[in-house]
Amino acid sequence: MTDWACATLLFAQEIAPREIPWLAWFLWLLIGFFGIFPGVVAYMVWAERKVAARFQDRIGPNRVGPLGLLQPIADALKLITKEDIVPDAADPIVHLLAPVIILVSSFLVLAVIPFGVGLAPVNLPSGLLYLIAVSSFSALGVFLAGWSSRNKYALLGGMRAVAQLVSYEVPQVLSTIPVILFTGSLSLVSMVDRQYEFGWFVFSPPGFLAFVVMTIASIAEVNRTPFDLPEAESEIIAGYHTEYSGMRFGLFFLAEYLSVFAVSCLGTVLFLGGGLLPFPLNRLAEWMGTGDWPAIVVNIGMVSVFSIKVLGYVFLMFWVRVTLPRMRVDRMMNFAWKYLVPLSIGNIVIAAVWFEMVLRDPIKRMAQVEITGDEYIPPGIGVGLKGWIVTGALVIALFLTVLRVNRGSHASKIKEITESPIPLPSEAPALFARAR
Amino acid sequence: MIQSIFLLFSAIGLMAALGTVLSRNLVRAALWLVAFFFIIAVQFVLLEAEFLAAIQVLVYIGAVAILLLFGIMLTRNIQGDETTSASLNTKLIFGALGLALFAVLATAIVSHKGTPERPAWSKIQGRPDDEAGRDGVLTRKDTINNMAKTVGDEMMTRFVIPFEIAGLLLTVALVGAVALARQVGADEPIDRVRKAGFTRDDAPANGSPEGVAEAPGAVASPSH
Amino acid sequence: MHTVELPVSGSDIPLAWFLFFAAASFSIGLFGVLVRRNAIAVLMSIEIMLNAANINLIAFWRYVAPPPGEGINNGVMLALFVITIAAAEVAVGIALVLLAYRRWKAADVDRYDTLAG
Amino acid sequence: MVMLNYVFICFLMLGAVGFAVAPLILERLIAPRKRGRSKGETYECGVLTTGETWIRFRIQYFIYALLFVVFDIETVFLYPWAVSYVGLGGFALVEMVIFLVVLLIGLIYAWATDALKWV
Repeated sequence: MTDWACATLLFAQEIAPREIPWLAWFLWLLIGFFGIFPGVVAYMVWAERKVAARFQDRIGPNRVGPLGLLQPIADALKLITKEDIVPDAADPIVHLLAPVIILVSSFLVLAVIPFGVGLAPVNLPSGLLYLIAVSSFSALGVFLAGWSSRNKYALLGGMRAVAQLVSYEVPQVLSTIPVILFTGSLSLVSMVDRQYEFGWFVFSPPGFLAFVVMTIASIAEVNRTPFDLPEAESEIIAGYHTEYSGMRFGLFFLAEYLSVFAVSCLGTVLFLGGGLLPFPLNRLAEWMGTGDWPAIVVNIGMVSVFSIKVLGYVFLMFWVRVTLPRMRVDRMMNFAWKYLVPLSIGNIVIAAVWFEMVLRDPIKRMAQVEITGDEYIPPGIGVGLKGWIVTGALVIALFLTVLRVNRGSHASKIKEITESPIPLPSEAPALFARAR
Repeated sequence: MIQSIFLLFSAIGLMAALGTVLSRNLVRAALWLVAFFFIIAVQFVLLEAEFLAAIQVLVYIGAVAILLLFGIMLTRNIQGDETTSASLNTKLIFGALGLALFAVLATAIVSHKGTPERPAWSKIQGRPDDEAGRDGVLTRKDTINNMAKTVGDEMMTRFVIPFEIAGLLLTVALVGAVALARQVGADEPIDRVRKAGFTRDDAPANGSPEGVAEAPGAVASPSH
Repeated sequence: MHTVELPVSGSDIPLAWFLFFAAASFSIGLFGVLVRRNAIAVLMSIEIMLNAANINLIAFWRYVAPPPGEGINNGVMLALFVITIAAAEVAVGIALVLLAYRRWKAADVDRYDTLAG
Repeated sequence: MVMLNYVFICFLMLGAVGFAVAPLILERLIAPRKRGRSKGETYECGVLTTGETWIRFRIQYFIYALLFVVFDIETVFLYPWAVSYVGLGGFALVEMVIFLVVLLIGLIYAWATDALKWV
């Protein structure tokens, strides 16, 4: 049975123990799923407008309801009462299909996130792979949106967006591999479990590098500033959703914020320990010897910790958005392929080194403890320190190498351009002919 | 219950395959193909190979479909309507051929005779659960419950050579495809370049910027 | 984590059904290869055929016990490599189509007839 | 059992489709619908559209997609390797480093030949 179903069933049985068919449970859970997340997202939009306004010394939404709190509802009403214009030239079926695909993809991503103990909607054995797989649907949807509008700008924006999405998906995926390596499983639930034992993964040099790469790649994956080139309004109107209006545009909007939420959850689960407190604190209950707390109490705590982390992550994205200008398209692609991909590939090897130096021994001993029942002795601080020094040096060396290679190739390009002879006027017609 | 689910999804899958094959618009065909890939992933789930299902979605829908769509956009038949399509007669002949192939395969499936220890295919209903493999370590149940781990173990032990060769193949494919694609860099057809009086060697390496759509201003590319 | 087992299993789909599905898709793919003129459409049809083959591999892996002493996961591994090679094939195939397209100004396989006698 | 998870995901998918389609239907019912000739035209900053819309694209897009496919398949090999690394140890690391180096050669080739350059 799914984790979520299980947990809710247990909670419910504490309140009203009776037999309920699983189909009815599923429907009930779906109501939860489609009630909570869109609500969260709606208020994320409100929060973004407020935060951006504060950064720019404005007040932000303040008319609809107290503090503008009803603004999302007003926005939704506005979008729904707008006329839905489909251009005559568009391919009607695909034009409708594209936003639906994107929205479905961003909902499905949320299905494997463990929000608390037993609070992952589903706990798949290959959860992370599933997550990556469904999130790659959105590239398809973006392309179809651009193609079906039969508008040059939309098509151009769609192509650009797909090129960007696929380029940044590579470092995003590669930077999850250290986490899998540390966990030995693809299930997001066991990733959180492993972080309960060994502390957050971000607190290790390869983990930290992976976290940084992942965050940057995630911002690009959800098309936010400084990587919002697909919808660069100064160049290509609004990119792939130029020809979308009314609620169809609203679906794109909803999907975008939903995926912002989803990647924040993913980053939190993979590197920031999900709903766990930092390392010494998460064992507090155990050390105080208060025994097992009821699941409901643990979950309230975990979900609130999780929410705080996700809010922090989302706030980081808002901050980046109001601070940085949009990148140039060639630099953006270079950044993905020439900086992030080499960094994350090198990081995989460094993660293996960290695993060998620090994690292998405790994992083996813990497995033995489970069999023999002896007392588990945590490894000495020296092992961790040695690992920190070695892998930290490796990470810095990798970073400098990548930087240097890029700088070097850049410098040689500049030299080549500045030292190449300027064509004489007599060559100009030939050059022109060549250009034609 | 599970049987009707299977029949439903199979029907959708066959419809999608037919759509891929028959639709004149290439992008529509690619969309049908995506649906077909998805149905294959569903079949993998029904066969309890969920790792492969995720791989299927990741590689085929996430990557191969995108590559195919880009390929369509890079060739001129973008409106999708094929310039030439087979006549009805050829279609009928090849359709009959396809049906004949199916008939042969179906007969083979139905008439497969088993041996005492290995039953005939048409008789097999249940799935074996717990026999161990060569080393006696990995049982089928292990594989089903954690296929990623099994695949990793197998890949690092029995399938090391194919694994490295696959890496080599990928690199070769990458290098080859990049080389081929870069050769097309000059946007003009080769004939035209030759006629203009210079060979490929002194043609500009990155191709002429004209006729290449990047800035919207240059969008209406001169048609050759 | 709680895990409650519910008796939902796929064990009552006969093997032959999967084989029939694979055979039907394979035939459709072959029909596509023969009937389509556009090179990219031909590539798509080839993908259909490869996927049909994969279904067969996994179905046999799941339903048929291997001879004693043989690896039980050969089907899965083979399917994985088929996926890999199919993707590589599409990459190179489309690059070739692009090159041919620039050469003959058409993506139709029937136009690539320079070598025809 | 794994299957029930997927049944739930199937429900989720249907639910998401419903969630997307329901507001569209609602909009159909309550939003104004006035079609005009110029309203249905393609929007390009108010200028009438000219030429073919489905333009041909630069090869650059294809090269990125190509690299992506190759690295995506690399994922297929890296994920299982990372999962089973716990039980494998040094030999597996060497294997994977060889694999990564081989793939890096492809990336370096693309880099060196300026295939990664966005012109």
